Amino acid sequence: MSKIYMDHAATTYVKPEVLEAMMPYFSEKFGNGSSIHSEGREAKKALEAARQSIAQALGAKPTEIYFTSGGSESDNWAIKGAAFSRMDQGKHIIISAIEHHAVLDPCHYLKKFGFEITELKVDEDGLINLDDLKKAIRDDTVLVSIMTANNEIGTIQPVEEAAKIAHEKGVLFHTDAVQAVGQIPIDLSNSAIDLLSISGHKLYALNGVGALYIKDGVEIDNLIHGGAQERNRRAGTENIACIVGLGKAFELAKSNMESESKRLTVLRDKLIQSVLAEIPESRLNGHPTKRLPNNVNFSFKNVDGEAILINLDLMGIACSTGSACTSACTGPSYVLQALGMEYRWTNGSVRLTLGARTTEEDIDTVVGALKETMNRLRMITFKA
Amino acid sequence: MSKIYMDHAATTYVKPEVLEAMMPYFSEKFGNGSSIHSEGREAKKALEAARQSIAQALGAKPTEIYFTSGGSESDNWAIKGAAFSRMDQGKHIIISAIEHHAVLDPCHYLKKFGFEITELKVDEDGLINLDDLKKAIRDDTVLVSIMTANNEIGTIQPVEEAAKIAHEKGVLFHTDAVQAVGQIPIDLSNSAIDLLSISGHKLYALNGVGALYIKDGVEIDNLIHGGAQERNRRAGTENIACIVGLGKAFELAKSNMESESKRLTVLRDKLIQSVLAEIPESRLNGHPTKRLPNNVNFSFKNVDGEAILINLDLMGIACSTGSACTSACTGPSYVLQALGMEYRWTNGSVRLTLGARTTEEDIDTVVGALKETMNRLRMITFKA
Amino acid sequence: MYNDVVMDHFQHPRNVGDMADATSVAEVGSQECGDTMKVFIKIKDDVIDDIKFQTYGCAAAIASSSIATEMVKGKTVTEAKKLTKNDVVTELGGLPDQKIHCSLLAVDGILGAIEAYEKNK
Amino acid sequence: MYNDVVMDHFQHPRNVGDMADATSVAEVGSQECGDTMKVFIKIKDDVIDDIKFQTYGCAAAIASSSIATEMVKGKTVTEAKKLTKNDVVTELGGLPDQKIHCSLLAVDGILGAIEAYEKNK
Ligand SMILES: Cc1ncc(COP(=O)(O)O)c(C=O)c1O
Ligand SMILES: Cc1ncc(COP(=O)(O)O)c(C=O)c1O
Repeated sequence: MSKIYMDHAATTYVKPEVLEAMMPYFSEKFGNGSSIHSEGREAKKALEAARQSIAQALGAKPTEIYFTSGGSESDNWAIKGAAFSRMDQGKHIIISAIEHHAVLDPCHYLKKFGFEITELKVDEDGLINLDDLKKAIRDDTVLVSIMTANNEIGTIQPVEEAAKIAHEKGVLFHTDAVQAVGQIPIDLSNSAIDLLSISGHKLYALNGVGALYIKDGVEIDNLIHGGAQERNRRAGTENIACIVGLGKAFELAKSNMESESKRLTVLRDKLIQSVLAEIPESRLNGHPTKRLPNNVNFSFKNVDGEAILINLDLMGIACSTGSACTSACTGPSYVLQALGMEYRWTNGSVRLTLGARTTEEDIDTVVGALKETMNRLRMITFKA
Repeated sequence: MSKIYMDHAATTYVKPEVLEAMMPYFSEKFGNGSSIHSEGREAKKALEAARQSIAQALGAKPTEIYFTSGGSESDNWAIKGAAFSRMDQGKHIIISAIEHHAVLDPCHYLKKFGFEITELKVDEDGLINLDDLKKAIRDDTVLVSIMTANNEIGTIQPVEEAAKIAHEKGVLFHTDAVQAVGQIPIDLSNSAIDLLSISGHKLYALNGVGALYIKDGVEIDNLIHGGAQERNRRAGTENIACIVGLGKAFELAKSNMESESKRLTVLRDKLIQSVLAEIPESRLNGHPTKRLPNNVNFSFKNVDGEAILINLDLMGIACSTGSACTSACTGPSYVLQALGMEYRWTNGSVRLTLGARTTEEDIDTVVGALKETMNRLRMITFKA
Repeated sequence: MYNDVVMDHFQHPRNVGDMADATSVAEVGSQECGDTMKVFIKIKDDVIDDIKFQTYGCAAAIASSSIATEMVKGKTVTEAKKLTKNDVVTELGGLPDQKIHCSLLAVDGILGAIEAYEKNK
Repeated sequence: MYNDVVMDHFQHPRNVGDMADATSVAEVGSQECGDTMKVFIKIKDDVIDDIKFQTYGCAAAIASSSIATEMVKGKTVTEAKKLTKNDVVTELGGLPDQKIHCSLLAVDGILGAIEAYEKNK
């Protein structure tokens, strides 16, 4: 049975071109980027070339790109770094209610240091309201953080407008772009965004590498103090192989983003339309058009998400669910709950995220598998 | 010209066996360890197997090993996590004067939050004095952090005794074992050490992966908040390939530590004795016997470290210097200064760190190259 | 994640369905989880002659429902009333820690139906 | 890190040594760096007829010393006194940013020797 991987939002495989670019840096060109001997200088050169590729893909300057260990570190650095650097000016932070845990949790941690957090509500499609943001900004607000696109439901937020509102009030603006980078165009050359988080393993580079964009002139506290790497802002011997891979992944993403995002949007919409037409009591979660080209998120009434997932896995389809019964019974995902749906809908959610190898045939197979699964499970279920 | 790499303390190459173990996790078994589909479960299994290998090599329990992005993150997590978790109890931290920047800098950052730092002096061999430690502990001391072995001069500290002293006073004990792990035996099964930092790229695994040992029952604040990875203590999708590599590196280190450390000690001592005998005005920095098997650090009077380094590089030998004129003229390394030497000695230092591929022939070549270099440079120099 | 017994009962649950001539019926739900179950039993001479269930819930809840109904079918009411969560988990060959509590639903459902029968007797 | 000109002057410094019959001698040191230099000059008819140096310092300091002594050799004292750090860096084809200041040592040394000569004239 050949497998269909539809969980690219969780993690992507490493593209062959990316791995090929990384290979020389494991055992041959393995120098420490801070050393002055020739091995070290070669490592340094590769590092700066990768920084250049990433900056170019984002319309940023190379001096604005700082390498990290991934999206979670970037988010933590941005949030805590901004907060701690400005705690004399105020202790209020605004985020959306559907931020990733890597933004939510550092914010809640900051309460220990006296910070207050305002969570903006979202509408039934997952969009924030810009008027709410305007009203929420206070004199002591030091940071606004709104994600570019949501990891569960794929909804794309009006971050540029939100950043402008924050800037008008002199407040820093961060966006978690982990899911958006490589999928939708991001141009920071004329942007009000101060801080932007990136993770490698969502765009076909390896896990454990990411970056934080920090606009030139924006000062935030370091998160990882120590060595002078990353112009004294992020200590730790650089992960050259993975960084080179990240650079390559950005180059690939930039060069084929237009065609690939069109291709994925067609497949995505076919999957959405087929399922909504062919499976009763199904609905799409997230915005119908303002959504990532690769993201599909369904709810099926009266069926448990985990049960769906296991059935699909047995049929060779890997995807994920927003119902949280996997770790402990804490109920369905806070993101789906924020959309205002009932339990019997939120708990029956399935996220299918497409990728570079997804074909039209895969879509047909998945639609068939979903139909079969819902039929099976709805025979067993105690309907509400 | 074949190159001789003598900078293993800066970073090691990735051993072929390690790379081989990593390979399947780039593009095939690339699942997210938190996913419940079969790809995710396979990733999770590999992760736990690596944790098991590392725990076993250190005499720890698998539940005491937490993966991080490297030594710097582990140090920052240990220091800030311990400090912030105990700031109600006190705000005093004790470290040695020759800690790595990844320990020094987070400590100094904590001053912003009201913490006080005591730096213990070291003797001319780089050893701390345990009586000094006893005297330095106050009622409001919350953490003692002493490195297992120094990265520049290789001196091995009496950390177990230091940990016992800290424990007697109810104070947490952290050790930065980044340079020691894989080189000298570490047994945590009966140890007073609460927290211990590990970095992959010092023992033939890749850059950008490391671990923090946290003794069962020891609570510290998280550094990277977010997803539930690492039992809710370190967020971020796990870097499976690199972690698998780290596990393999520990297995290799454990299986050949005895023979390899003997082999390196012989080569190390040959290098030391030859240079001291054959090059005038040379001295060994660090303790003559309580030192890492792979570490040699010389000072040559009246010669500048950077100048030596460049000469050696041209002769195909990669090593490093503790004179800091590489980035800005801030003078020689604080570690060498802490040993109480004059400028004309501290500034002429060279660190040569041996590794798995170092041969006796390499040692002879290096001795010859050092002689030639000192002759050349001492002809130019304005002697003090 | 789940063992073969659990997977078998999840994929091929026994005793699923409803029953027109049930002696008694119970509906139970776990507040904690949102999982719910409806149980139909037919009792003849104080023996559980037939049993059917419908369960809304995760794989563990469905598998527990299936095996628990098998365990009590053909037993006397007195015997069936001794059913515990542990019996169900043991019969399944174990459940992941965080899923143990899901087996409670089936026990509650079966005991609920028996209780309803005894009340109306 | 360093260009070919710098490397050449570092590896093969010109005018290294001392001079028994120097017209004047200067010793200078950069407080900042700990680098030090000793310069010997022989002056004939107000022209720098010969020059020698000894430098303790990094590659940039040694290369600057070498090229700067070449630059002033054969020049009149008046011309030589116009030597600046920028001239030296330019002649070297550039230095890494953090090394620019190292070229100051050579300029200070040469100007120091000239000053000593003029004082004693
Ligand atoms: C003693 C010591 N601590 C910490 C570190 C930092 O480790 P990493 O480069 O993995 O962040 C190093 C190495 O650079 C080290 O030698
Ligand atoms: C929106 C979002 N932010 C942050 C993260 C965290 O990224 P990482 O797994 O690289 O730490 C993720 C992915 O898990 C994400 O989807």
